[in-house]
Amino acid sequence: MKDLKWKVGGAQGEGIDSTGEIFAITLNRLGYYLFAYRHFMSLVKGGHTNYKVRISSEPINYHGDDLDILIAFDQRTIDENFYELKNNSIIIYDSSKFEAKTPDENVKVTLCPIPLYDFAKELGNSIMKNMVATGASCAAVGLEVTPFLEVIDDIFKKKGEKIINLNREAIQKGFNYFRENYPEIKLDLPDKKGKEKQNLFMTGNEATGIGALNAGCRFLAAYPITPATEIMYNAIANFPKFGGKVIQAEDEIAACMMAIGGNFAGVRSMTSTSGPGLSLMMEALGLAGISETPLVIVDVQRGGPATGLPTKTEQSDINEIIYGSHGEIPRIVITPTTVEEAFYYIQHAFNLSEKYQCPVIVATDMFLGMSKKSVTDLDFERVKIDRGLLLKDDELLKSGTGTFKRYDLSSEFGISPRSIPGQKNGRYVALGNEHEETGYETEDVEMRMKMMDKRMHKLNQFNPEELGVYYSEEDEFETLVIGFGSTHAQINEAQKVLKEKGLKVAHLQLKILHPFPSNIVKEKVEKAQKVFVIENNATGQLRQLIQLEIGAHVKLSSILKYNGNPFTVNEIVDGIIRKV
Amino acid sequence: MKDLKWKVGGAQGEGIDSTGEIFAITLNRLGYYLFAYRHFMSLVKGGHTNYKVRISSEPINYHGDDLDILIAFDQRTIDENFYELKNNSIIIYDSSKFEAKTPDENVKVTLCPIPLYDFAKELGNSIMKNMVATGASCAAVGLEVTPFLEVIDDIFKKKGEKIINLNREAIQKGFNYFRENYPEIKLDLPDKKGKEKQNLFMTGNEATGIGALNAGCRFLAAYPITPATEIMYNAIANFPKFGGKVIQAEDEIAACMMAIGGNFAGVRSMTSTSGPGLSLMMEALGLAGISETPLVIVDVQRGGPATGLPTKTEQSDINEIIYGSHGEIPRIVITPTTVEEAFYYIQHAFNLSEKYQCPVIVATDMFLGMSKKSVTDLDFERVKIDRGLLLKDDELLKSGTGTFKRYDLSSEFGISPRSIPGQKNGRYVALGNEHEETGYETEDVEMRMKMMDKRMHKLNQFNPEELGVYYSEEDEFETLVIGFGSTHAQINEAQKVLKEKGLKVAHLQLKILHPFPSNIVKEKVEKAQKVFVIENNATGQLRQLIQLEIGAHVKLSSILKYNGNPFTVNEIVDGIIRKV
Amino acid sequence: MVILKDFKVETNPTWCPGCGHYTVLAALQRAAANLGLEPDNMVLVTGIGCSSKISQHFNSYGVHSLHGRALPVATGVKLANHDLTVVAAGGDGDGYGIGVGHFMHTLRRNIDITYIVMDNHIYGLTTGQTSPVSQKGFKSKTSPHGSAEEPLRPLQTAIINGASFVAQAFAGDINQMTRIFEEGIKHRGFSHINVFSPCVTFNKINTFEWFKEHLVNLDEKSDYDYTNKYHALEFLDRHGSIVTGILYQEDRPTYHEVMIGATKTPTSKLDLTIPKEESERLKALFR
Amino acid sequence: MVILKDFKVETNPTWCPGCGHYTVLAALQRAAANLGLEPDNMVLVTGIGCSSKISQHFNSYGVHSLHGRALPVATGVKLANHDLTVVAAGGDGDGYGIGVGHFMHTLRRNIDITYIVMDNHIYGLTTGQTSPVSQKGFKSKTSPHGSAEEPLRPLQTAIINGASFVAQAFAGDINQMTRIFEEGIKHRGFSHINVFSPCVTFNKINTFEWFKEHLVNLDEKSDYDYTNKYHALEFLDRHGSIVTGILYQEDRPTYHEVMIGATKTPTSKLDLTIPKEESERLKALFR
Ligand SMILES: Cc1ncc(C[n+]2csc(CCOP(=O)(O)OP(=O)(O)O)c2C)c(N)n1
Ligand SMILES: Cc1ncc(C[n+]2csc(CCOP(=O)(O)OP(=O)(O)O)c2C)c(N)n1
Ligand code: SF4
Ligand code: SF4
Ligand SMILES: [Mg+2]
Ligand SMILES: [Mg+2]
Repeated sequence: MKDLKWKVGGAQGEGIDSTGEIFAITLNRLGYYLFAYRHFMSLVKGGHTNYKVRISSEPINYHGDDLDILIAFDQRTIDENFYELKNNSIIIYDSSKFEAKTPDENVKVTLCPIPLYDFAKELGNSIMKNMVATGASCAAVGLEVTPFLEVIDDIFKKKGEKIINLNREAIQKGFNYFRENYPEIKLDLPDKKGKEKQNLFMTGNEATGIGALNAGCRFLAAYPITPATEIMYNAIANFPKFGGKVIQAEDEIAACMMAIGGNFAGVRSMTSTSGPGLSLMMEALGLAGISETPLVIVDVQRGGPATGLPTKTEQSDINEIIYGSHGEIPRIVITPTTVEEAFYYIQHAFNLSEKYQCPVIVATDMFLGMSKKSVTDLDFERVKIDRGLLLKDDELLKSGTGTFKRYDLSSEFGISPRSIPGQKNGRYVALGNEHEETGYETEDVEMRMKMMDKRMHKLNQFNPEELGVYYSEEDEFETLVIGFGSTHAQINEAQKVLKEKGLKVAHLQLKILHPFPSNIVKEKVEKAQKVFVIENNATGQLRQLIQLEIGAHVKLSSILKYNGNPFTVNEIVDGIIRKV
Repeated sequence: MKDLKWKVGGAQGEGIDSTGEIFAITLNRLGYYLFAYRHFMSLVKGGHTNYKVRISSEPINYHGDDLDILIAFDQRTIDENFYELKNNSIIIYDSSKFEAKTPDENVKVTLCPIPLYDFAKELGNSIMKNMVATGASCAAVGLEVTPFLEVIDDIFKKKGEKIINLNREAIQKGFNYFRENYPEIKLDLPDKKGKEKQNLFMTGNEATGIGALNAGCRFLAAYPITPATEIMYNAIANFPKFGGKVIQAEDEIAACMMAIGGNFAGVRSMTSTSGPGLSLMMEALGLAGISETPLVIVDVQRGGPATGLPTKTEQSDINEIIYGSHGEIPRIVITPTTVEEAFYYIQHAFNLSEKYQCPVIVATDMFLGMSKKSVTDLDFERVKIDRGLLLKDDELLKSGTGTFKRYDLSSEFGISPRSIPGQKNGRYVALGNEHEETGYETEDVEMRMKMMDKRMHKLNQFNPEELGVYYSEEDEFETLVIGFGSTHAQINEAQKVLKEKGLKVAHLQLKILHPFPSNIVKEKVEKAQKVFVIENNATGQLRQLIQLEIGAHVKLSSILKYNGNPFTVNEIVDGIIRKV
Repeated sequence: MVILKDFKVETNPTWCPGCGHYTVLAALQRAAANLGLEPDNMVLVTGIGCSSKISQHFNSYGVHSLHGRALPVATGVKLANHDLTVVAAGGDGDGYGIGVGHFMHTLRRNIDITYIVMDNHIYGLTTGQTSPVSQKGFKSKTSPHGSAEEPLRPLQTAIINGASFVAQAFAGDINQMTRIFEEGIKHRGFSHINVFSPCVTFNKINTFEWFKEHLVNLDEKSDYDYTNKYHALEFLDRHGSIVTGILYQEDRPTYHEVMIGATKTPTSKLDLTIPKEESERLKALFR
Repeated sequence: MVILKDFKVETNPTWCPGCGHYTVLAALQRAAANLGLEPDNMVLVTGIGCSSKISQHFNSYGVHSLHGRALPVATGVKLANHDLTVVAAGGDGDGYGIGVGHFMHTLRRNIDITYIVMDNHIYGLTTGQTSPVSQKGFKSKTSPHGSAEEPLRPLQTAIINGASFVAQAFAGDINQMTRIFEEGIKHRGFSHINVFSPCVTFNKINTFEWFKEHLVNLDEKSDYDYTNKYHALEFLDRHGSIVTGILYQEDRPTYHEVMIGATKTPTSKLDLTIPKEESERLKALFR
């Protein structure tokens, strides 16, 4: 797989993101497969930010370890990103602002100074330096300028002719300058295998939002929090067209309780948040559990604990997601691994939540949630809406006017058919206290045991493996690498590298953590001589789950990263090689 | 060990509690060892309530499986408690209100009707029926009436002569009636081994409150919740004498944050709650963890999930206590097993919290928190206050006026000395974001790793076994029984029964769950052929911890109870015998 | 025809004999019957407390949720199906203590629900602690020397922050209370009704008698103008807030009519299928 | 002698150039210096938001706590050591959104702290969502068609519920703001100071200019009576709350003077040893 990696960096608030966006959107439209990763800090202006795009001829889920082209608006961008640059890479930098210094002479890097700022000033608006840089990038990768200009037309449609022309001019200026001054420089793009204007370019958060919509979710209650707010924006933009409602709640407790209310009243409802919000939802989670009300929570994990690293990625909420809330409830925990899966798995989440009448938590993370990739297609038909045991009006009518047994103990697998408000003969009280079959509060010891057993055994018939485990299908292997969620792509690439180095490596990626897919994990772990568990956290939460569920303590070894960034392929390769 | 078990039951709001109290206090003063258990429902009036007292010649921590004397104010009391009655036991009941029916003819029970209500009416106040019953109880166990009258004098001192005399008369009436009508009935009390007026009679909650006070805790912020509110009452009654402050917060989030503020400002501060409150504290817990602010939380567990069984006991918050809060923090989780330990361990909790600058959660439960026992003595000198690395004024003065490194990375074991507001040269910001040594917010990847490592490794030097594991000291055994917290007494008694039956049983009781006392658990589990883990919850949270920490999955077997009541000895014995 | 009985359940409430909450329940049942509401079309959402148990004793759909959280649940229910009559209820501890944040935000949104607070100036279910509206100096287990805190003024707070219907009733006057409930339920928008509902077990100060002695009945003041906020505030102030009647009412759009995604059809009744052309349109947003 | 520099830290704030929060910081530093406070005896407690970062930029002890939770932490600090000057600060989202419950309860207790809300009518740090005090119709990423909610009225709410000092300042007038901060800090009891502190990046409506145009300065109204609650409410209403100056002040005991366990000596300075006779007395309570 040939690829090219490009990055633009500068101070927050300088328009770095939109530079990246325009570059990426154009290439996506041309039919390249991209993966774009945004790095930013928890402050609004100033601070270093960058936008990296990896361009490939095949679908990819990771932005790559290294870098071919760096566009630098300041020296800090060079300093902070230099380590990524390959030999024979180039740095395009704003020579009207600074004289670039390269921190390491051993890496062969070509410096391409361009007076970005000055050009922009000439055009009358310093923010245009971004477009000049985009034009230069276009030239550097040997593309024609037209498709970029078309993207400009589209994006700035609403802003009017003047703005469009200014942007077009800036791009052209950068393009021309680069062609003229660095005619010898052209970094080859990989083959273009996708059709033009075919692939979607979207984030995990966007896929989650659209997936929820397709799942029939028509109510989102949420409170703003990085890196989950985008889900809310997406819902605000797209739910109304389908009669769906979105409310900005006063806090996450309210958001979660509203979603419970919505589900109780028969609308598929969800809330989206990140760690701090999740912690605030712990009591509500228990209410959904004991009252057997469906509930979908999306946790876009970020660096913890507390406020932690609000704009960085981590996979460290797993423990709280699985074990949080006092007392004991059934729950399902899903961890999609790609943008596409963010779309499909949120749909499964709604189906499972209504089928098992229990909360389902979808745990993604900032890396998956906010990174953008080229998606070949989304199949809106693949996951059918299955609303579980919702009673029909006539079924309820037939049942007579006696008190409705919402928590009927004789129900198969402990899942009792639900009614929703407005339905005749279906009245009941959903409550957080222990209760009888009718929902009436009880402290009776027998009833308590029966209700606990009913709830806790509901998931016995659910086979988590059906939902989500990726296995690389090696028949023979010595080393097993296990991960969950967004680390999929890097582990996958690492596996290839390790195989090339002659190691017999298999890869197991979990997409569901609770109920735990014990059978397959057990089978593979038993076959392995050594097992590496790869996680973006400090305590090895998945490793602990495996120990708890499978045992095999001595075989397991953790490779952890918890500095806020996603794994590189190299870190995984190195980590494994050092220990096998 | 000879013992006698007595119980009084009736409708909530009828004064059942005070009947039990007066009976128990008198016996405690006489030098008997008691354990008293309160059963009540989550409503204020009506509903069945009872108060059971077990009287023994030795200190005990459990109210016993069966019953010798039942005082019944209604038929429901007989129906709900009959199963406990031994052969040759007696029921004293209010014959002015109902005609007692015994549900099982096979149990030989003597019925002693007494017109309690009519007597009370004669005295002009129906509530006096309780005192009549107390008098009858006194006669039934062959005691003289004088000590009871003395207790009446003490308790009603503030209410005046008239009330005292009324109560005295009522007791005398009950006593005389019983002596006259049932001269042949006398159930023997065990030998009295304690000194008169020596033993304390107190609950786990009271011991927690007094222990906290002795630990130097001078600030409690809490929100009312059964079964933890008593800790707050205790603090309100006793802290002020020592300048300590108590605030009823607006909710549990505020309570926990206030306690963090108090600790930050140099006062040992705590909050007390039960499950629902604990769930609300999850975010705050993380703040204490990352900002390295000491914090003590007491969780008096009750039946979960959500509102669950608010007046029943359970040990089901352990998972949340250990794994709750998003992200990763160091914490210590202590589970005292007796009222005495509730006193001593809360003191260790404060010492550990300041020593390791991390949250310490003390998890008791309603059974331990609200049951009352005769305590031989409390040693106020045993646990010395150790405030950990609190910098002295002159140390800070010497340090110069440069910025204070609150999170000094060079500190031994990662524990950096603390300053408190008001101290010169100690200024810093405690924060929930990742930070540098000075406390200033950072997103630097190196610093992030160092700070995470600092925090997560702080407890490496702490040996949890030193703090709290009970082992029954068998050299040889086949069966190992493991429990934690308040199940101690029943497992202990069960062990004796099992030994009498010829089983080789050892008993390990954990008083700390996190960090996990792996060494001793591993050693004992390895020696055992079969391990039973006894827990008041539905999912076997301790068993899971053992699997995670030790492995040995196949040896482990759970005996669980989650109907809201504490274990009986028999349930444990039976459970084990059925499986070995 | 719906009759009173339709709103009754078989089991008896577990409140203490004489508790004010009984009459609140009865008045709500009467109001619902008088308005001809369908029990199947009503949802009563409560928090946790003695008062909050009312959702178990009232025969409609119900959620007996978490302490302090009735309002967000009620909001969720209403937005999911605005054809439902949604009533939220709970105690003063529940609504003005732990739940006061939700109170503030729900009322300013003008969600079309009726919120009944059964105010006994104490925490009943947890057996008698000071509540956020207990009078200054009030003695309880948590304030043995008398409360040191200024009580909150929920009615005034509601009026000032945009509640469109604010009233107060008294459990000792079931007829007025029933009328107020009817008006509150009929009102389109957030109706805040505080009901003095004495706790006969733990509050020996603010008893039925005490309220009877102190209460001023707005129905007897013919010159009271309930469309004037400042009039209401001043009146409450003058009478130490011990007033019954409709204090303030205003007509303005309710939230589900103006919120993001507002629809005529209740959300719960919408067809969920996404037509092919719509899925293609959605995908096109990302090209 | 303490000078202005003592309240400055070495690192520069990370706010956007021109953000109102800069002047709030400067005014607080000036006020502290003018009052001759010791940086070591001050604690600045904040929540989370751009505004809440002020605790990192002000040279005193500080807690940069959790979103919405500055007030309970500040309460804990003050009760632990009432000799400290405790200032709580944060944004409008922090204080009136997620944190409004704590606001209500802290003010009615009259905890002796100064609470500065840097109100920009928007969520800044999370890059521009509608806040609970955003004007009706305000457009943002979460209300693209304009906010459908009535904004909260925090000043009025504070006045009505027992705050003993209520004022409003404007980041565009550092002198008045400094004076108000000084008065607020000097005031014994809860001081609520709302500061209009424009977010130059995300709020293009409520800009410095906008405020300058609309603001009414109480200092210029010689007949204003700040001891009269209803005067204050009416005045705020008349001017759409866009007023600066001290709106209301009242002298009453602060919480730590009257609470359970009140002491003259700060709690943090108490000797912790329990004498033998006291431990015996404690034990005797249980015999
Ligand atoms: C999170 C949480 N904290 C505390 C409690 C305990 N609790 C139950 S009811 C209640 C107060 C009830 O008072 P109020 O709302 O005034 O109702 P009342 O019983 O007086 O009718 C409290 C504190 C709880 N259930 N959940
Ligand atoms: C529990 C929780 N929810 C959400 C967030 C995300 N968050 C951080 S700051 C903020 C809003 C800040 O707005 P404001 O308080 O008005 O301060 P400003 O940035 O405008 O100064 C939010 C929602 C969080 N940190 N914690
Ligand atoms: S305790 Fe008070 S509020 Fe609760 S039921 Fe009894 S009288 Fe009513
Ligand atoms: S985003 Fe707004 S509030 Fe935040 S620093 Fe920038 S201008 Fe100030
Ligand atoms: Mg109440
Ligand atoms: Mg703001």
